[in-house]
Amino acid sequence: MNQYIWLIPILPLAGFIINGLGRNSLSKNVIGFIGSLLVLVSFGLSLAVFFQIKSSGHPINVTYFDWISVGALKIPFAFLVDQLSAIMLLIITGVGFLIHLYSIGYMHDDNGFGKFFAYLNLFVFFMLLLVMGSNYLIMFIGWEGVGLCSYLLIGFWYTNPSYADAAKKAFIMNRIGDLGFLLGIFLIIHIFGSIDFAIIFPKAASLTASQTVPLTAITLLLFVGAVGKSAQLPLFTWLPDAMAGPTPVSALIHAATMVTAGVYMIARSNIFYSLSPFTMELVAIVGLATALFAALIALTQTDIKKVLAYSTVSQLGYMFLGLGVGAYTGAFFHVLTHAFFKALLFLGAGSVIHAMSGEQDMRKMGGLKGKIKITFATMLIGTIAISGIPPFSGFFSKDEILAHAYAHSTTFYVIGVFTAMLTSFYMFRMLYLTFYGKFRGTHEQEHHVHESPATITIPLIVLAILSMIGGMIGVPEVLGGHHELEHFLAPVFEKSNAILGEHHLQASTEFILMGFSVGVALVALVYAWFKYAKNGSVPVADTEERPALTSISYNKFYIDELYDLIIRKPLDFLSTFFYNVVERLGIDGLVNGLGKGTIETSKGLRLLQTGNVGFYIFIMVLGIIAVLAYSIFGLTKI
Amino acid sequence: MSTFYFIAFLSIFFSILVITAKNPVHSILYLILTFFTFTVHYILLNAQFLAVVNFIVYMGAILVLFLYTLMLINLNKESEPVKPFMVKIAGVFGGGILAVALASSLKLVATSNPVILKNPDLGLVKNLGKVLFNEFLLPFEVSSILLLSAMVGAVLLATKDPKTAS
Amino acid sequence: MDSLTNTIHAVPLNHYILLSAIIFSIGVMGVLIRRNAIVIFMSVELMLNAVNLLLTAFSVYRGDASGQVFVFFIMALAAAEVAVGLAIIVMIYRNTNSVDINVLNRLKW
Amino acid sequence: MNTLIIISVLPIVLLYLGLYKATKSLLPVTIIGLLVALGLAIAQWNNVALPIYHGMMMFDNFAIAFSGITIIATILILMLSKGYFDKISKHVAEYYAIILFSLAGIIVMVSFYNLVMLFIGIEIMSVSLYILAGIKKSDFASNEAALKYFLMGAFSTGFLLFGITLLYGTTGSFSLEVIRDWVLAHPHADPMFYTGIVLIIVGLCFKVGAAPFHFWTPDVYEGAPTLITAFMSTVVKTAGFAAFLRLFSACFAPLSDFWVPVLLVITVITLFIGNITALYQQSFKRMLAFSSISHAGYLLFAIVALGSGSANSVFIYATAYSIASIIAFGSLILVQQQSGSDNFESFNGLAKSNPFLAFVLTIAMLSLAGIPLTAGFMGKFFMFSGALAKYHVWLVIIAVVNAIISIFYYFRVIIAMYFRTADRTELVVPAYYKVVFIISALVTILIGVYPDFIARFI
Amino acid sequence: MTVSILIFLPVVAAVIVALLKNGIAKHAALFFSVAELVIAGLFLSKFIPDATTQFAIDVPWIPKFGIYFSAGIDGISMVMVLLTTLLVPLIVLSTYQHKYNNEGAFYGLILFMQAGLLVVFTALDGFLFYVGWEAALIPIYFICALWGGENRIRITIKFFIYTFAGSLFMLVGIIYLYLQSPGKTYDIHEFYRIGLDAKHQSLVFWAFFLAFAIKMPLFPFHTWQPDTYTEAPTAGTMLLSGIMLKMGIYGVIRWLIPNAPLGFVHWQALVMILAVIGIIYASLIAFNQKDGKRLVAYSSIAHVGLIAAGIFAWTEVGVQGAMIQMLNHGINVVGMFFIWDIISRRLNTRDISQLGGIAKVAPKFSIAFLIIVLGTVGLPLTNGFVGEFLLLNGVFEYSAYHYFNIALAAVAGLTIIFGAVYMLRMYKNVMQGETNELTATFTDISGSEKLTLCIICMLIIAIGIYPHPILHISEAAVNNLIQTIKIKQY
Repeated sequence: MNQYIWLIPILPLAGFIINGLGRNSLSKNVIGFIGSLLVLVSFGLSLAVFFQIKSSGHPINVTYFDWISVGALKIPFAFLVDQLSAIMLLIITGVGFLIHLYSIGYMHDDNGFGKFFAYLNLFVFFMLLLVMGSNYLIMFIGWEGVGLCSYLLIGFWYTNPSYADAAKKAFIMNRIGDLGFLLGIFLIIHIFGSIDFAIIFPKAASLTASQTVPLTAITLLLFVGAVGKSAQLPLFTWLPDAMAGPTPVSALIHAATMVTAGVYMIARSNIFYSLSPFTMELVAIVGLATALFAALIALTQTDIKKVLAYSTVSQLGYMFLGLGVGAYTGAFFHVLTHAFFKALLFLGAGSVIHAMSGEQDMRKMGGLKGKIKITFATMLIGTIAISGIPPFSGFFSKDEILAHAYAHSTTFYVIGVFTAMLTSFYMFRMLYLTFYGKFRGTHEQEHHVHESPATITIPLIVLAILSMIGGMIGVPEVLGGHHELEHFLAPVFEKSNAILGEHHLQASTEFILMGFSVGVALVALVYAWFKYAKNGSVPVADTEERPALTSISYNKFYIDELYDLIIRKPLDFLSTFFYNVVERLGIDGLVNGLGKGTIETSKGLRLLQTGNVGFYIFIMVLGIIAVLAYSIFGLTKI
Repeated sequence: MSTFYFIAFLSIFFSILVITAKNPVHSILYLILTFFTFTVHYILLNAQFLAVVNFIVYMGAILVLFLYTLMLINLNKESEPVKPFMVKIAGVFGGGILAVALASSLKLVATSNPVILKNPDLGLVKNLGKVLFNEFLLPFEVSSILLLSAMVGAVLLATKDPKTAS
Repeated sequence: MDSLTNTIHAVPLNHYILLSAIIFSIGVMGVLIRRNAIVIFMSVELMLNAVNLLLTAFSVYRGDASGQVFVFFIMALAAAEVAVGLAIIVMIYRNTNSVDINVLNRLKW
Repeated sequence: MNTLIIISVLPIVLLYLGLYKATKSLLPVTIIGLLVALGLAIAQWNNVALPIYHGMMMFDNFAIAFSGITIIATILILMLSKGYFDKISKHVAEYYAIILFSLAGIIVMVSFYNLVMLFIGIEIMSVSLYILAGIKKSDFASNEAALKYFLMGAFSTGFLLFGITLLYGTTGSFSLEVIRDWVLAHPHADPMFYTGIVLIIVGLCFKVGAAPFHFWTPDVYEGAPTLITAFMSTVVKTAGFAAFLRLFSACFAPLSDFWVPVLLVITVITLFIGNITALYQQSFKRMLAFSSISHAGYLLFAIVALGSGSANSVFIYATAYSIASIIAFGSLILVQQQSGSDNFESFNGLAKSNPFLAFVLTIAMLSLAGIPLTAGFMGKFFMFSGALAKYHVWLVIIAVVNAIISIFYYFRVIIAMYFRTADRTELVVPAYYKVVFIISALVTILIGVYPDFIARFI
Repeated sequence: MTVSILIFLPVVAAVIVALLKNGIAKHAALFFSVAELVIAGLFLSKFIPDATTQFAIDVPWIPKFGIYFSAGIDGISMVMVLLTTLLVPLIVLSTYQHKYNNEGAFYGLILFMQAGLLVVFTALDGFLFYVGWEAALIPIYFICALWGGENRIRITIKFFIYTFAGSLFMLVGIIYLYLQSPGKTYDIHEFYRIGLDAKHQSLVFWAFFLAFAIKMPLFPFHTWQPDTYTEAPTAGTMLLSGIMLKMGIYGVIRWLIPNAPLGFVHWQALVMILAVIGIIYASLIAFNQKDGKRLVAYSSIAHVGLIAAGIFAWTEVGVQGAMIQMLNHGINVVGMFFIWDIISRRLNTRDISQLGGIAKVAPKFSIAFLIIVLGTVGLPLTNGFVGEFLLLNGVFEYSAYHYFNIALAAVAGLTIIFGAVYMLRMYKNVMQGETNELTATFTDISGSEKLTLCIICMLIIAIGIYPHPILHISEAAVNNLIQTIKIKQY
């Protein structure tokens, strides 16, 4: 298998090239077929790799060529597939395939069909590169590559300037994180002389306590990268805006895969983090804050995709909370389950939008339950899963994180549970607003509502099943499970766990915690039902006044405006200031002033040439006197 | 000895008159007197040949030429516009300081050896002729070019060109 | 003759130099304060004569004839210069009816 | 020596030719005569040079090289005179004769071995130039130039003579050899000697147009007929520096501690005055006059940093400067004839109407500005090298600043020719001019690319 | 086979091309420049990538002054030669759609400039280096001033005087070194052996630094650059930005630091700070530029600032990064200016605010534009990334003061953010959105434009994916140089 491993990323790349070159000449069917099939083959190969690793327990490490080598710094182009990346491979290619399939139906009427598939394939390629890289730089290639694809796909409908802006924003915010990542890489090179995972992690594990100081810097810098990519506070605002892209993109990139790259990266670097408690704490706090913050915003959103977007941010916050409290497996588990249900929810939302002829505002929906049954059913499953209601997948992963959080700090736990309650509330709010009550859209829309074609519904169904049962691979022991995932990933987190120590909660405590979190989720569910399904209350139109708190939430805490005020405006001001004042008047003014000064001097000096012989001779005489004076006084020195 | 100082005084006196006389013709006349004192100096230094040449060439030829030109262009009046007073002051100061500077840079206040006539025949025509036509033959010949050039030039410039307009 | 030459016996060389320097400076002064080109030219002649005198004095002092020969050349030059100079002045006078050097200020700046 | 004889006799021949109205033959005879003189000079190359005629002159390689370059430059300038003097008056023969007299003086200047010869050489040259400056008798500017030049020249001669006299007074001789021996014997020389040096510096600086004794230069250059200006700014300047260098390297080198500061200051003032003033000139001719002052500043480097390479530096610099100036003045004559003005504007659009003329003039300007691959750069390069070798770092930095300033005004011509447009008809470039331009441009490039062939001379 | 072929072929070609008529000159120029590229390729194929100088020529020029026509190619020069010979044909090709007055002169000047550039990049003699340095300047001055925009006269003379000023100081430095050299020659290796004290090295350092800083241009010596780039004809801008500014960078590597290591150490922190300030400063200014060419000009200052910072860090990683980034920057910036040339030729404007939506009407163009943008912002798997990574790493490794390096690298690293900001802003405003009346008329690229952009894009991606061969060319030479200087320092 090892010698074919390169096929996994190369196949989507081939798809990109074929579809990219043939975007105008090939028929849509062929394009869709090629795009999906290649990812499917990749998925097959990934499965094979997965089972090989599962059976052998050894990671696969293959080196291809020297990519950059300067002096002592040698960066090979090499792949490393271990347990962690094997699962990521499955998620990427698996979910990726489903979304490709979905896109065939969803994008069928779009002019840029070929381009879209090319970009999607390219994205898969970069994402695979990200997880397969055997060193940070290859990871970084993928890291930035997915950023590029995200940029391209968000701005897919670039003729709309605000979409183009959203794409730009996403790219730039990612870049802020990337800089941190890059600096982290430099520091790693500086400390370890290499960036190869296989070399540096063992080295790091063997460091003494006093030598771990730089690790804190490294981990902080890497975390900056993760913050950017995974849309954490304070760099999260791009993700909701990224909903400008077509819905499959939101599902694949901005829910299932790319945004979890940050989690993957930290999980990958777990040894570094375990050795830097300060960073761990920070990661947890940032994650928690993000989870809460995004959830609060999601409460009042009216755009169906925006709700999901903030929910994604919030769930990502959960993952970081998990990482921060040392629940690497839990966090990763959540990545997995989140990929299923969030992709499902997005695709479902896409199906809704499709049905509503492009309408995304929930205030104009309602009562769709009976009209698009499959969509409704799958969405319901997804909602339950994300709300953390057993036995659906979200419950297990979320619970594992919360349990670790409890072991770490009660405050974290309380906030976490509160966030879970909010999650449950806004998710069901979305569900009720969309599918229950009366239809609030126009007649045309109502007339037009129909279930989506099979290419759309099949992925929904598959994902719904996965959302339901996906949690089974990580059933904790208190519930009588084996926690397969934990065992499988154990080699990856072995050393970290040794450093952090195992938190073993008592079974009773765990039961209480589970019960508590499920309880609040149910309370929120019921409250939402009363409010939106039973009473049919609808969020107010944009023109009307909102209560202050609602308004703050609806306007995303004015965070975009804040950034505008404290970053963008000052930079723009500096830009104009530098150009008009420093550059034009200052530096260039000095240069031109020198020239002008010389010319002015010339104007003055030439007046010396009066044309008057008497004056000339007078000056000459003065000169002679000066020279003679020199010979009088200068002589004494000689 | 006192003769020297007397003549020196006269030289200075007349030369000052040369530059201060309002009428250019007077200036020339004073200049003739000044040159005459120089001739006396030469005689005192036993440079007889030079005394004679000075007398003939300068006073006889050059100054007459001046005078002649002056008359020719009818400038024998006090027609010269005077320079502004400040300029004159500046000029006098300039010249004065130059004199002082020259004198002090030459350390003239220090005592020095007297001028003693080592070779009484030095300034005689015979002796000078020998030097001139032996050692200084080449410069003598070459200075003919100078004179020739000056002659051609003077003629060229001073003649009225009938067809200048073209 | 002897009596004449004896008179200079006691004159220090410095005094000759001083005399020349003074007359030279008077010449310079003349150049500076006059506007009549001919008078200026005369002042220049004065300067040349001061040099002549000095050369002669040096020549006598050194007992070397070449100084006096040099004077001879200076006189030749003076003659040539006078010829040319007066020609130029005459030429200018023809054009401007003036020998005032302050009129000559079209070439400037 | 034969050279000097030829050049002295040649004008007399010309005067006779003029007398017999053989005006057509004047130029060819002159040029042939000069070529013969040049040949005779070169024939003496590398002969053992001893002072001749009782130590009056010495035709060493230095003298031959400078005679050669001055003769060549004169030939080139005279070739430009075809048809030029006819427009001034009918006394063409006299003009040629006087130019040649002047050249005879220059030959004396570059080969003198006795202060008497120096003096006579300078005076032959100067007196001839006074005349030449005024040959446009009805032209007021020309008159003014002649009188200014004459008065100031005569005035400065006084100082030169005073200086020579003082040297004579201390050393008892005019011979360079004796003076040098005296200097070597008296390391702490007499104050009189020092004053003599100072006054000689003054006199010579006047002749080469160094500040603050430069005032005559712009006015005279502007007023004099352009061809004469060309002669003055090239041949005469070269000769002045040759004489300057010859005197100082032969006699005063051991006393350099004394006179170098004086010349340093003069050099710096000259550079600044020349360059800065040139910047604002509107007349091309006057600009060239100021530029010649600034070049005098650069040439002074060789004397300030007196050394074994000085002669070489001056030679190359003067050559480069001369040939470039000849092109510049030649073009100016043509443009002046066409447009009647010597302003920069009259060069507008020349590149369109006369690409050839514009091109050679560009080369000349680049050379004057000291851009590499032209002779002017080599000249500057040698000058800078020499100065730096003597640790005059600040002098070189000042020179660099000035070189930068100079770009501006030299490029004004190029800009006018190439980048500004004007309606103009094509200028007729006479064949003689073309030859001169081509030779000059080629030599400029040749020296710029491969200076070794000329650097080997001295 | 010596480097003289490489140097003199363009000279001969320049003369030939200059004499040709309009219409033919263009093709001849392309032919000769491609021939030159082929020769360079031959050299490359015979080149042994070690630290030695190969294909050397060494003949007396002015032996009396120790001046030799001495040139040769080592790893560092090889990269520069490649850069020059590669970009010149590209630039010539990019002008194919233009009609210039007096074409022969135009292309002749380009070829002549190429000769000057090649002299600079291969010279082993200080004098020769200087001559080449100026010989490259004259033609570009004329190119810019003859075929430039409206304000060209004032701008180009400023450019000329400014850069000439810098180089004259360098000349003084070179002569100074010559006078100090034990063997009284201009041989660079002799120069390296002069052991001046720190004070004098500082002087030498500044003499050279001024020239190079102006040429690059480094903040705050850059103000000639945006104006000149804007006013110059696009081919001139490409020559300036693509190749000419590398003269300064190359000069730093070859002439500045090795000749004055102690002076360099003394001023290293300052110049690094200047370089980094320049990055931020220029990037910020680029934010709000309306004129596309001017925007690219400022972006070029920022990029060059990073290259400079990488070199001044004087680590192997930094210098190698600079080597490859010089090539990359050349390719990218030529591409970028070509993009703007295409736009301004079609629409007669470079005002970004008037554009928009071009991607819709010109998809091929938009792809090329995007790839060049990505290369410029240094996305992985494009050429820009390799360079920026190494450069930033080099800056990071520079450790004169504790933590200073991290701060410096972080600030310098802002370039990858700011670069993305202004480049994407430009891309968005030009290409995205709806078309307006003006841009609706835009026709997609074809013919020579397509070919040029295609080559550029392929180079961007190829180098990005597999930069190793290029890094390999200069590796030994750079390593050797750095080792030599380090030994000397400590």
